[in-house]
Amino acid sequence: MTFTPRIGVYVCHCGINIAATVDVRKVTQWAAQLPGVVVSRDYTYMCSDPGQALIQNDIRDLGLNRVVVASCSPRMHEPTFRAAVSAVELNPYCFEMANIREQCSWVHPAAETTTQKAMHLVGSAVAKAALLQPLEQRQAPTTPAALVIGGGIAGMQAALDIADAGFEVTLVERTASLGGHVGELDRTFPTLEATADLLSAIVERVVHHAQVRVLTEAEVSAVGGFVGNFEVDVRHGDETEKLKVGAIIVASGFDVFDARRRPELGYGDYPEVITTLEFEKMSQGEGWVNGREPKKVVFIQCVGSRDQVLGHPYCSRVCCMVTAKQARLVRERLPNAQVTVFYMDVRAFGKGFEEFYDGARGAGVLYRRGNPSEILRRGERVVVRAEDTLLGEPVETEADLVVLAVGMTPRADTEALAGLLKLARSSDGFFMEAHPKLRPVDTAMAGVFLAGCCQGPKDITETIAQARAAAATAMVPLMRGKVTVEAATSFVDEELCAGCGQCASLCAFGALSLHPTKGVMVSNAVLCQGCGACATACPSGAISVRHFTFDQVMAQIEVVADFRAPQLSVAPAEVASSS
Amino acid sequence: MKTAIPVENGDVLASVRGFLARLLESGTLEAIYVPLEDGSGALIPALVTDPARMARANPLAPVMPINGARAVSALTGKKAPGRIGAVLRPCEIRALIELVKLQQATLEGLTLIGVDCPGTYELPRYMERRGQGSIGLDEVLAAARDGRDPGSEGFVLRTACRTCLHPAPDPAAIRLELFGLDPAQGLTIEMPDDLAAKLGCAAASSEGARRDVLEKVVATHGAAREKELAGIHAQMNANGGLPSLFNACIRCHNCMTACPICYCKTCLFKSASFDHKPEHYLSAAQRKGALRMLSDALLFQLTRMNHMSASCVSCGMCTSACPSEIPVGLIFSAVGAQVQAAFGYEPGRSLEDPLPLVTFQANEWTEVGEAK
Amino acid sequence: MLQIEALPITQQYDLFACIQCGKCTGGCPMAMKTRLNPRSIILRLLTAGDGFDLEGREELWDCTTCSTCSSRCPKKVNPMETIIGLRGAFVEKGRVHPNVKTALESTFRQGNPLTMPRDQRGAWAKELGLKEYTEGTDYLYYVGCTPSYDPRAQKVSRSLVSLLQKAGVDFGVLGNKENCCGSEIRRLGEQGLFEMMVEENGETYKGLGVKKMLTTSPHCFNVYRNDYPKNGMAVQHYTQVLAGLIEGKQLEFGGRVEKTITYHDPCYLGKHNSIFDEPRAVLAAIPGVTLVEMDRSRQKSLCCEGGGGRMWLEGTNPSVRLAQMRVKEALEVGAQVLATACPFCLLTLDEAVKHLNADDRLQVLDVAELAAQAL
Amino acid sequence: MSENPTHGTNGRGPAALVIGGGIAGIQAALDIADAGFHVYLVERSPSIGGRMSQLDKTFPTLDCSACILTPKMVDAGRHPNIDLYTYSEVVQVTGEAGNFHARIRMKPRYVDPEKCRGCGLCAEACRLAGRVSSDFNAGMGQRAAVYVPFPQAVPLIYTVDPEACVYLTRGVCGKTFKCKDACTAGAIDFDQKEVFVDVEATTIINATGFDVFDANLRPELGYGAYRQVITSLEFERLASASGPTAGKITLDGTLPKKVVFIQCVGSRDQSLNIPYCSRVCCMAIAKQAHLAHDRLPGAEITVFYMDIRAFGKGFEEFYDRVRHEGVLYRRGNPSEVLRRGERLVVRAEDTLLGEPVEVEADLVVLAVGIRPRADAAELAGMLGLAQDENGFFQEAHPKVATVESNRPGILLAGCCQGPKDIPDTVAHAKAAASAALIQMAQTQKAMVTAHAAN
Repeated sequence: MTFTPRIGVYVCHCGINIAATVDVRKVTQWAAQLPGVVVSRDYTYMCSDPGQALIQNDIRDLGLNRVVVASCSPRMHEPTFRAAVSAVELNPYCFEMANIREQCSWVHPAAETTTQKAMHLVGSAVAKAALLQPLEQRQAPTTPAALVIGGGIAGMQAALDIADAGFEVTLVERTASLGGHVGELDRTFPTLEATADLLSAIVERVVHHAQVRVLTEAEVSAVGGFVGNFEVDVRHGDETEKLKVGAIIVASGFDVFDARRRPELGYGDYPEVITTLEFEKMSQGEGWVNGREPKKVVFIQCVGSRDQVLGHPYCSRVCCMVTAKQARLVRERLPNAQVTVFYMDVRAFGKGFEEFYDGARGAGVLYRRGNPSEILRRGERVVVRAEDTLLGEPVETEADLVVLAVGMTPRADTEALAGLLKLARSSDGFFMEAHPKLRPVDTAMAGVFLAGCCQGPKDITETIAQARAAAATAMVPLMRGKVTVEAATSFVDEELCAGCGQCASLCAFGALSLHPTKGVMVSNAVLCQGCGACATACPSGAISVRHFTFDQVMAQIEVVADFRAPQLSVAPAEVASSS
Repeated sequence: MKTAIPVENGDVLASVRGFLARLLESGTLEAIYVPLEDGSGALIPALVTDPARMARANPLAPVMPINGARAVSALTGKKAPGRIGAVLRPCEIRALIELVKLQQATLEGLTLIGVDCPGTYELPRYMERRGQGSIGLDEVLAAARDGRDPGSEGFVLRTACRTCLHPAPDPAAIRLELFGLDPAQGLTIEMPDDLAAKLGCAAASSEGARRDVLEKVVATHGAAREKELAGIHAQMNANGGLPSLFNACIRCHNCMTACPICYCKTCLFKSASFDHKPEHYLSAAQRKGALRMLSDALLFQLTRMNHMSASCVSCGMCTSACPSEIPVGLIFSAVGAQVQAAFGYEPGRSLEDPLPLVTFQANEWTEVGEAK
Repeated sequence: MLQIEALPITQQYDLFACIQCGKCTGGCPMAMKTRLNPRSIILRLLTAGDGFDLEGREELWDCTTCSTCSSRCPKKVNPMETIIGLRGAFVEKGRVHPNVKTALESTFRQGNPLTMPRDQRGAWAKELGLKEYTEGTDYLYYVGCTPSYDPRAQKVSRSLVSLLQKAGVDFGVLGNKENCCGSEIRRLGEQGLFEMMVEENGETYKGLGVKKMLTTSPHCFNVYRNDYPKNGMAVQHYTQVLAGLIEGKQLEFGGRVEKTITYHDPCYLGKHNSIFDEPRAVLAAIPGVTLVEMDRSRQKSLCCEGGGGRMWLEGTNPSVRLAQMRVKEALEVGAQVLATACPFCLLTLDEAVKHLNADDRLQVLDVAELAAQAL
Repeated sequence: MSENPTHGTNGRGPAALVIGGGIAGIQAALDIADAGFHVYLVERSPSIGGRMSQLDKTFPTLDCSACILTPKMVDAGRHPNIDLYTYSEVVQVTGEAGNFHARIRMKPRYVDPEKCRGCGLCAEACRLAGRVSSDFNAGMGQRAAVYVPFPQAVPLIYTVDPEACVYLTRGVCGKTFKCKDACTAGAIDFDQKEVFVDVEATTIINATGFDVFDANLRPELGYGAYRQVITSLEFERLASASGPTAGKITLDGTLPKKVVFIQCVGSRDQSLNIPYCSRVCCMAIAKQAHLAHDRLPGAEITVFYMDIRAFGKGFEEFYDRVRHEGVLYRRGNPSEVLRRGERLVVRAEDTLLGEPVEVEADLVVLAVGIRPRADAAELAGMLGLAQDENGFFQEAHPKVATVESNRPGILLAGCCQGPKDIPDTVAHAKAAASAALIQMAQTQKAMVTAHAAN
């Protein structure tokens, strides 16, 4: 028997996010008279419990076999609705989404044409829905082991949590020793605890943990496979080891801003000008610059942070407190030294931070608001030139020690690692999380998670918390023991394929390979993530992606390309407003 | 090394034939791809194994019935079945290299025998003239010697040849050098030392005038190319623009068949994807007011351009094949030149250069992608 | 040049705690009309290095010590005290306004800053037959300088006496033996003299075994409460006493005062000591009274410019007077009476009313006077 | 109290008890449940969602809060491994790590959860419809005495407000119960009694969240005295699509032309013994200033601040954006708010001008800080947890153990440990989940080996 689509259309108000600019009612009515549409409804929040119930009841009561929701970007909610429809035994791939928020109501004024665009989008979704095919989601078992890249505080903490939960962890560190940047610090803020104590405790546990294997002076050289079943090449020394892991945690850390990029501050020219990191070494007993105890110390904040000119528009988050700590240490150790801090805003936001900042001022540290413009030599000393913006006067402050609070920057090798792991980067250059709020440790690559400063500047506390968050998220597939693999994957029409391999070179997941004898390409359904890059590259249209087939996409284009205003005729289907 | 083989009483072709025969006799190669002449003077691209058949070989005739790259692709597949040689013009070699990158051929086990190319004529014109005996190989070789355009009044080279910037077969292991050729000095052939030793070829006495002549040729072609491209750009930017250039297209797809690089087994436009339902035509017509029938003529050209422009070596076979005399080759060259410039890519230069469309550099966002 | 060392001051007043948020200056009533800017003074002290030059900083004498700044500072800095400290530096160098000199000398010699003879201090109460305070008397009523000498303010002390007597409160006074409390002296920066007076007065009260004291003026009340050593002496402002009496039904009103009244919170009662409700309770208890509130009331009350020694100093911008703004605000809410509970406020506001020729519409009265009217 | 408490689902191996159904509690519960362990999620109010559900948009991405939260709520509500106890409180906890016994008190909703379809007929019928101040709307809107806090509530079950309901307060509501008559499902049940449920838990996660600062404690800013002075939370409800004004920023129908935002109200204030920074206000205000700019065309928008703490990913960039939009940032901590005619005037010093300024406003928004829950001490007592000097729950170590409490087996998640923004809260909650998962995995292993032993 031939398949006849019974489509339900559900238009979401998203509160006023959509309803304020799009005539939701009109869209709903228009959709009702589209071919195949059985019911068309609108509701304030489709994603809410009652909204989903609405859809599920219709599937049951009206025997819908295809569902279209017109609301927001599928990125967030497609899983929600797929889950909803499959809960009432409709194949999740029989669901289609029209994005009338990001692609319509949010970017257009409230106007008839905006409503018409919404209609076009809904119409094209309906046209596609009619051609949708149910797809089978397969499950794959997971390897109960994890790989952690980076042996800093983040990597170690993540490794420990996962190992404590009973899974094998391989910790790969490129340098010879564990500890990362934290190892270079003297004391921590705001407790002034010796970093060494804090660190050594963790290193001890990592090194002696039965479930943790540490590979120092090692690097990940290749990554294949997919969530639950990654195959990783780790190069250490001249041999390369193959690992099988179920999850990967990236904790590759950060680089420190090169103060030479702000030449006017004289770093490199004047020995008196050092960075906060160098101060830490000094503070650990390396002794003061050319042995002389400084009488006048100036700290300068935001060097390489909040600086659009140098392409670092972001705040490095830790410098304010690092400087407060160091300024305070100077006052403690050299009670007669004048200590001045130049700042733009003091960002003491963490637990106990504001109190610590109060303490620093209480200890006699002078905070002056202003971003110093240059440092000049004046005899024995250097002089810091700035405006005290609260005095409204330019000032010159003499110093025999100047400490530049250098910001955090993405690691130089971020690009390379991003390539290996197919990770996206945010505009600031750090690795990009799947969702800035609700998925801060996930990435676009299922099974690969972010921990610590490789995702953005963080202090130790936040780094550890986030590392443990990454651990928890990584544990989910490991503990479940299986993962669901994407069903919307690519497939090759051997009749058309000329085996030119352009698709293979474009595939980010190594899912395509040349058949040894047939001379045509073969797609590995488990590796394929359904991104569709192959399909666009193939000149003969030999590759298509399920759920985005040529016919389905053409059907969508047909509707959108029809620039005539959608006409509203009497709706044959049931129109109901449930809002 | 640069060797020279003697030329008996000025008959360069004989020497070439002799050389090719020796490659077979010596067992250096099992077979050689080279055009053979029939009595009428028509040229048949052929794979020759019998040295005797070389008596009819003529890789010097100023015509190119097909671009040999496709033939070599067929010969080699993923690996050449034996020790095979191929006598090819520079544009054929460049097309072949693109095909290799597209995994449609391989250089493994293949020996490229390149020939300096003074240019070719449209096949029908040439046959006509030749019938009248009004053109011979000597004129062509003489022109090559001096770096002149062999063309005469009312009888010009194919546009692609007049505007060719790569008349020398650089990537080939064996190169027959015609530019600056002085038969008295013999025919200079560039070949690997071991081969020279094997065939007992003597080293060439002098460098000869080739480099200067070549420069001159490239210069004249360059100028011609500028002129032609400017012309076609003008038309593309004129009213009607690109579409109007293709108005004469009759959807015969000859260009596609003639193109050495257009390699799909079945063209997308012959696949099921483009057999539209009747309603499609009606709704499209309703949308536009009028619909060209059969549709997808312009779309076909654009799609081919999209697929080929990066790899187009400007051999011009498409133009030669077009019954409507659309300057397909020039249009592709014009568009191709821009695409190739954008990606800093020169098709056919080297296997080392990756295909631009399957490699991605971040800076391409702004340089190639539209500026924000 | 009037160089002083900045560091001792920054340390004494813990100015490093300041984050330069400007809440002090933002609320400062004088900052609106003069150069006075507590925040910037603090920053200049912090950044002065070795020497801070007081030369040309007359605005320091504009401060009325209303304590708006100190009461609102999020970091517990005390700009007001800092300014008083700086005044001290002026005094030490003898660089003070002649009026101030006079006031200080008079206090030193006559026990009051008003250049009035010591032996006339008790005169106001002659015919009231007040008993002199002796050990065991319940309350020592500390009258204060202005209420003792100033004819307008004397009405307040008299009214208060009648109220206390009506309520049968056992209290005594010191008559001519009463000595200036030194509140204004301290605020003028004459710390030395002030300490002397604290010692003297302290001895006196100790000798008399004073356990409970009540004062007419919030200024005296404040200085005894916050600047004197306690010595087991509890001090109250009279409004607190009256409110207590009313609540305890010891004080009841026979008469009525059919007036619309708005109450002006004196700084030294309100902002300094958070006494907002008692004066209002007293007024509310008076039959016939309609209480209305000005927008600026309680913590937001506008200073009358009477404090911090300003009774003797015009300030750098006498053309604008806060007292006059205050009177206008009272008129805006339709009050017939502008009530207060401080002799300084009483005088400054009274003068403002006259200056604005508003006497026909608005009367300035002390809470005690109003209460007495209702007896 | 009923003497024979029913027992929560047992025999499912290790289980976690999560107290608090805000984003922290939801996230922790989901991670644990997704990993295959059982979770009891206890929320005091009628719906999960917490503070985040009260927000309009979230900084710096301007995702609408409901849009990203709702699916998580739905997931939590439907998760096979999560038992949801809303309108319930944990009243007693005994035992120790690996083996806690907790008693949950389910307050009577006076609505049968099995029968209620969430249609809302009862609320329409209620005599007090539109007359009970809605605490979900921070008092900016009204509801009936029988209500769901917001449309996307999970579970979508109505609840009778015992403080408001005429019958429950006065013992009689006219001749018949209007709500009862209106309900077609017969779900209203005034005989409902509180129910106690005992559950066993391997580990407990405290995710009880925070309160906001009571702006009345800064009287000079005129909150309570002037209608036009509102808190940042109230502003969220005004700006929210699902709020009382459906997203229209107005108090009386007219659109404000001059809006002033004041930072650090009840933060960084030692005089109120609140020394700490509340961490979120700077960005919350930047976002609200953006919304005001967006929805009040041509309005003058001023933000008074002391330091702009735009420290998170994309925060500084957002702060830049808002300034570019024309929002005026002035450095100064306003000293007082006064009335001047129809308008208010904010008095402050612009510390960069070095001059006192008066800025007129017809809407003043106070960025109220984050405070510990009013009943934090009570909870601390019941769970045997320590509080820090500011009243938040004390973590075991400020750096390496911020989710562990002083009591083994009891973990902290989100703002109950200290102010956090949403990403930090989610990360913290996931960290707590990690700690919980470790313990549960170990417990399970122990169980298995023990089982194998016999």
